[in-house]
Order: sequence, then C-alpha cells, then structure tokens
Amino acid sequence: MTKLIELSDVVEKIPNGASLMIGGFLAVGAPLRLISEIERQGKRDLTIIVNDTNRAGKGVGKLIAAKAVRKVIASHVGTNSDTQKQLLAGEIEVELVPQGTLAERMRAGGVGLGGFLTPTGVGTLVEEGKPVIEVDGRSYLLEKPLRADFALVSAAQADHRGNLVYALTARNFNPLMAMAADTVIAEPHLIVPVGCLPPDSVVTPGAVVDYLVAREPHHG
Amino acid sequence: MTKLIELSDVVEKIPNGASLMIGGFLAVGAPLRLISEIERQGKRDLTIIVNDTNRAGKGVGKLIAAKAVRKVIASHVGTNSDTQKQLLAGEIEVELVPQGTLAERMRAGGVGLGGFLTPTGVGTLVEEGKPVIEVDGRSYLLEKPLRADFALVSAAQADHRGNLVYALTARNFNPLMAMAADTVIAEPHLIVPVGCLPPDSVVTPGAVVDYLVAREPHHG
Amino acid sequence: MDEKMIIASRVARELKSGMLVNLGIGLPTLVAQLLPDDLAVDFQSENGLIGLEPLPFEGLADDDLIDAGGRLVSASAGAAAFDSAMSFGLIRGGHMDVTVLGGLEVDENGHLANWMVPGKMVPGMGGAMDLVAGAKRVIVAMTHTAKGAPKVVPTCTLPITSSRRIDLVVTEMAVIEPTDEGLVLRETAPGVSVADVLAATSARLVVPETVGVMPI
Amino acid sequence: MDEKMIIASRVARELKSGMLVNLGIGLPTLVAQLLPDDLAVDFQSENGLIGLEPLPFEGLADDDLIDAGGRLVSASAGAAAFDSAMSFGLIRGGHMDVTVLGGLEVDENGHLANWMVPGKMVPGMGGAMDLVAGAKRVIVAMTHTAKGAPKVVPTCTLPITSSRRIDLVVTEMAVIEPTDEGLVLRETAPGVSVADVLAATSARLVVPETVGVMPI
Repeated sequence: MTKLIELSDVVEKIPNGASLMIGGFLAVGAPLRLISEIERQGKRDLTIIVNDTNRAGKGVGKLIAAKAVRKVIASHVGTNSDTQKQLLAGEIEVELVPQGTLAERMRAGGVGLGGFLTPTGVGTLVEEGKPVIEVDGRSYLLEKPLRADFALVSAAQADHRGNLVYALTARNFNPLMAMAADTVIAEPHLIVPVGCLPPDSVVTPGAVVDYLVAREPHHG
Repeated sequence: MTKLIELSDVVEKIPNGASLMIGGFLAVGAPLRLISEIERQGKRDLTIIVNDTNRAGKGVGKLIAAKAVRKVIASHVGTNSDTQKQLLAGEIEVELVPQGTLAERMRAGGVGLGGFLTPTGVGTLVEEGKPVIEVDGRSYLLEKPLRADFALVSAAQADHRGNLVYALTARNFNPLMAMAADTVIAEPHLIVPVGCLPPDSVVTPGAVVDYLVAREPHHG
Repeated sequence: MDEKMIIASRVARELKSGMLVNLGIGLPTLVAQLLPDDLAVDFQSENGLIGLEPLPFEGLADDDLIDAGGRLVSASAGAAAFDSAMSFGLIRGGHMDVTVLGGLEVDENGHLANWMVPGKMVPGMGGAMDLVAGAKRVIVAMTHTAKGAPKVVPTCTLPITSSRRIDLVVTEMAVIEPTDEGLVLRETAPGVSVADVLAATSARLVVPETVGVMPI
Repeated sequence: MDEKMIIASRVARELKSGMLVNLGIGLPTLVAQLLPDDLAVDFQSENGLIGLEPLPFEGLADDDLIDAGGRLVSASAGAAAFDSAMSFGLIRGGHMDVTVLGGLEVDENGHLANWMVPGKMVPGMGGAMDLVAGAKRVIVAMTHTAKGAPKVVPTCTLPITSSRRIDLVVTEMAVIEPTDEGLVLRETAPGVSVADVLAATSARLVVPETVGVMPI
C-alpha cells in the first residue's frame, strides 16, 4: 500500500513536452532530486509552472541551463541570468503572472473552479486579453484555472499513504500544486509509517498524491 | 498585548441588526459561549451566516428559538424544526447556498476576490439571478463573495496574539470566517503563551483575530 | 435482507481499493459496513476529514469528531483533517472517485432530485449539489418507490440537484444506468422480474437483451 | 546617514504597533532594522510567514526559512506559516495594513511602476501587483532620482504595477502624498529646500503653505 517508487522510474513517466508544476520559492521547498533526475534523463520541450526560476544552474535553474524548457509560467524570473538571456533572445517563452494570481489560478485548477475575479492587474499589462468584470462597482480581471500534467512537490514529511506535512516557508506553492495536476509526485525529506502524522497537521491529503520518492536510505 | 476580553463586554459590541458568521457544523466547532451570551443579551434582527442551524434550541438553534434572527444564510436548515417552522410561516428569511459554494464565497470575501466561477448549481434553482459564464466550453455560475460584520469562531487553542489551531472536524468553516469579517472574535478551548504554538500548526494567523474570549479559569 | 441492506450491499460492489469515497447521510452510510475487509477505501466526510471510521467502542468518542450526519465517529490511521473550503475543493476538483447519495427522484435525463419538496420540506442542499457536480462517479442509492409511487420518473417533478447526469441508480429492485440512450436496466434483484421493475417505474426503461441479476 | 537610511528611517515612522506589514525586497527591508524597540509590528513575508525576524546568530538558520528575497531569516514567537494562496489572501483580502515597496517611477496619478523595463529587464512582478492592489496602505520607498533623472514623473513611462493610487512616496529628499489634487509635497529632508525638490522632480508638485521637515 505504499506509494514509494524509484526516482528514475517515476521520472521516466514524464514525457518530453509535458507540463510540470514544480514547488519552491527560490528553491526553498523545491523537489531537488526530481529536478536533477529530469535533467539527467535529458527531457525536452517542457512547460514549467513555478514561482521563479531560482538562480542560474540552481534548482529549476538546472532545467533552464540545460535548455530543457520551452515555456515558463512564473511570477518572477529576475534572479536567473540564464532565463533573462534566453527570454531576451527569444529562445524561451515566459508567461509572467502576479504571484497571488499564480497561486489562486493553481488553487482554482485544483478545486474545480472555472475561474475567479481578482483586482490584481486591472489597468496593467496583465489585463491584456482578459475579460474585465464589474462586481458591485469595482473592476476585476477574470483569471482562469491552471493545471499541469505533473506536479513535483517537496514536503518535510510524508506517510506511506502520501499524506504530506510541510515546514515553514518550504510550504509555499507545494500544497496548491499537489491539488492541480493529473499525476502528483512528492519528494519528502522523511517518510513515516501510516498513523504517525496527526490528522490536523496534514496539509495535503494522501488521496491526491500518486507517488513518493524517498531519499536514499542511510541507516544500517 | 493580549487580545483577551470579557465575554459580556465583547458581545456588547455587537449591535442589533448585525451580520454574524458563526462557525460550526451541527454545533461541532461552534462558539457556544458567545452564542449563549448573544441570546442572554437579547440581540435582535441578526443575520447569521452558518453551515446549518443545528437542532432546535441547541447551538445557534438557541438564537432561532429566541427569534433573534431575521435572516439565515446556510447550506442546510433541515435538522432544526424551529427554522423549518419559521421558514414555512414566513417569519424568517432563509438563503440556501450549496455547502461548497458557501465555503468558497466566504473564502472569496476573506481573500479579496470579486467572485468565482463554480459548476455547482448550474441548471438548478440556485442559478436564479446569477450570471452563467462559459469558460473553455463549460458553464459556470458567477458567485459573489460573502463577508460579515462579525465572525464568531471557536478553536482548539489560541495564543495571546490570536493565532488559532483547530481540532479535527471542529475546524470546518471557522478559518474561512476568521478571514471574512470586519471584527473577529475567537473562543478557544485553551489559551497558551505566545511562542507555544508551532508556526506550521497555526491555521488562522493572529493578525486577523481581534478578540479572544477565555473559558472561566478553573485552576487554583 | 431488508431493502436498505440489499441496496447498500449492491452499492458496496462498486467500490475498489484506493478510491476516495463520500457517502451521503442515511441509507448510503450503510455501505461502509458492507465492504469486504480486504478493500482499502478512503472515506471522506464533507465536514472536513478523510479517514472516517466507525467508533471502535462507545467510550472512544471525541466531541470534535463527527460525520456529516452528526454521529460521533473515529479517524483511521493516516487520516487528514481540513476546513470546508478544502473539503469541497476535493469534491468539486474531481478528486472524489465516488459519491453515494440518497434520492427522491431520478429521471430519464439522469437528473437527480434530492434536496427539497417545495412548500413541504426545505432542508437545503447541504453538500449534495457540489457532490453531484464534482464527483467522478455519482451513485444514487434509493428505494425504488415511495409509498407505492415510482421514484424513477420521466422528468423530475421536484427541483433537481444538478444538471449533471448521474452514473448509476441502485434500488432494492434494480440497477439502472443513465446513458445517452436513456435509462438502461442493467440488473434486477434476485426474485424480481423485468416486468416487476417496469411496473414499479414510470420512466421509460431501455431493456437490453441480457439483464443481469444483482450480486448482493 | 546615507540616502537609503534616510528613506528607511522616515518610512519606519509610518508603522504603528499591531500593524501587519510587508516589506519589499531591497531598500524597504532596511525599515525593519530602524523600528523603535517598543514597537510591536508583525512582518509578513509573502513566501508564507507572519513573524519574520532577522537571524539572531548565523548558526541558527534553517534551510526551510527564508524571506522573499532569499535571505535566511528567523521566526518570532507567535509566528504563523502558510501556503502562497493564504499568503496572498492576506495581502489581497485587505488584511495587510502597510506594504513598503521600491519604485522605478511614481506619477501624478499616484501610479507606481516597479516591475519591468521593456526590452532591458523583465524580472516579473512577483508579488508587487497583488501588494499594491490589496494592501490597505502602500508606501513607495525610493531614491528621488536615478542617475540624475527624476523618478517622480508626470506620467509613468514604464508599465505600471497597478491602477490603484499609492498612498505615500518617501525619498531621501521629500515625502510626497498622492491626492485627488495631485502630488502634494508634505515634507522635505533636513537641509533640502522646496526648490531643491522641485528641481529634481519632473512631475507637477502641489506645494502647501506649510511643508514639514522630515523627522528621521
């Protein structure tokens, strides 16, 4: 009944051209082993949905450096010089989304909403191509849900049913992504037996998690 | 720096005619002391926003029995014979909202969204008077945010800054309500010193909580 | 076996290991008791829990843990608790594999009515509208008739719960599947003939060449 | 005092005990260091924490706790952690009393531009658009000019961050308040004259009879 799987096996399930939500904020809370294995297997034409592309060559920056990414959907790509270069050279497509809207679009994708109205971005470049809807005298943008083929999330702890617990600012987008993808792969720091996580501490219920990637065992 | 206040003092702040979000699901997770004090002070013409009206004379059912309530916004009023009687007699106004839509409307009110699109209720009586918006070939209702003058919530634990932790199914609507009202009053089972709640266990940040009502002290 | 147990035991056969399942209040609740021991199903309670379990002993109840019908329950090892927005996020977001709901009427469009009788009973829809709109598979578990009147009808006379076509109706007499061709009679209960079902049904039923016997 | 410290210490005076405050990356971060000890302000970090604090000692860092600029930080007693949807729910939902943000330009409409220079620098807006749209009070902390060119301009030449009018601009030369009547010069820095400010500003400034001296 465990959802444990070998790192290489689970990454082999990701085809070229897939869309991936990848957790993390400046790589804190990013699934670093999964990212490295995607790079090692030489995936191509990926769409990645991330808060940011970290620094050049670090975290998801590894995938940018390896030119594995065709399109980035993110709120901020200013910390990674590779992304900036590829963007200004027209080698990579970047869709910039306000961070709160990005979080909310993922949430909408995960909880079955067809969209939501946000004041963020009204009257700015972000408004382009989006319906502006007035509610009770105030203008809002209609933003649409976001989903991906795969969500790659990291967590502080998991049990073997896939229940996930997060730590501090490593939580960030991970719980939202775990709800919004067809296949959810989690990379916890620690896997504990079923029954060892208090129900109130669980943020992502195991029912939405498909696979768990363990750290290499280092006991014995 | 504590937010502690006497029960009677905080309830005196609630004027007749106020709108109140009151946590609980069949009274589990309901702020029972606040409810009793509202009844005792004889408030009138209240609008209550609740999941349900519990049973006759129990939990918020006390307010129904006392005819303190002019309007109920709820997902279910079938368990309380008083609500049924007053409703069929035209003595109380009841707005029925699907439970998921009720939760999401409160959330939208708390997080600054102008509304959201839900598939729930399309083609039913719930659709009446609401815009139907098509997104990517599927129809959704545009539902609007819900806020209240006061939120009365219960919690398992609080610290003196108002950080709230909930237990099991007593969580229900409480965290959503704590975000969606102008004044938030919490009734925790236990109040602990600041620093005693792990940051990851806090569900409602103290920053949104205005007042804490303590249980009667029973030590010494 | 009384009619409720017949219905619940037939519905139990629709559940598979690993599924996330929501059981409505009343008759559907019985399904949990009738699952084979080797089936590992996660039960969700829309008031905020995955891992709903009956109380092992009376004394082990906690006031803060009830099911959506208000009964004191227990949580299984590996349970998770959450607020109502997350709970209905799971339901509406397509994470719920099966929901089993009671019904007042089901019609030839596969529409379910189960939340009010205008002028008589206005309990409210609770979570039913979200469950029907959002669950991957909706099974209606209800008696075939009410005081002799058919509940499988040409068009719902009561306000419908959702415009979504439900997936299966299980009664003590029959298993009926709403399809593009209408309501197809899939199975009859042991000792119940096709003619018996037709006589107790006001909707038009499509009767295929082979109609199975309900395994219960 | 260098110009950044002048700006940050003036901004610090806008904060009151009990406020929930978000400080943008860069210059605004300095504000936290300049608060009087008896002021109890809650700092939010949009990557998911209320209760942001500088590290007491280098050795006490944890890899899982950073601020929105990526620096290792600490959490105060009474801190709360949450996901990004909740974090921006607090911001957009009007729970944030003050946000202090850097700026590239502010114009006579009170519009802020701070997220891109087309063709040159496209970092993205990060959380800035939500912060400006949602915080109760938006304070822009920026140098008065960039390489001699005024940053307080008639109309933003760069893409704006929000159509919402920001509440206050604090530079090393002046405090300026956008109002219905335009940009009002409220204060000048010690040793800076009104004429100095006007000379370094391309926007039209409304100069009231009394212009205060920045308390820093």
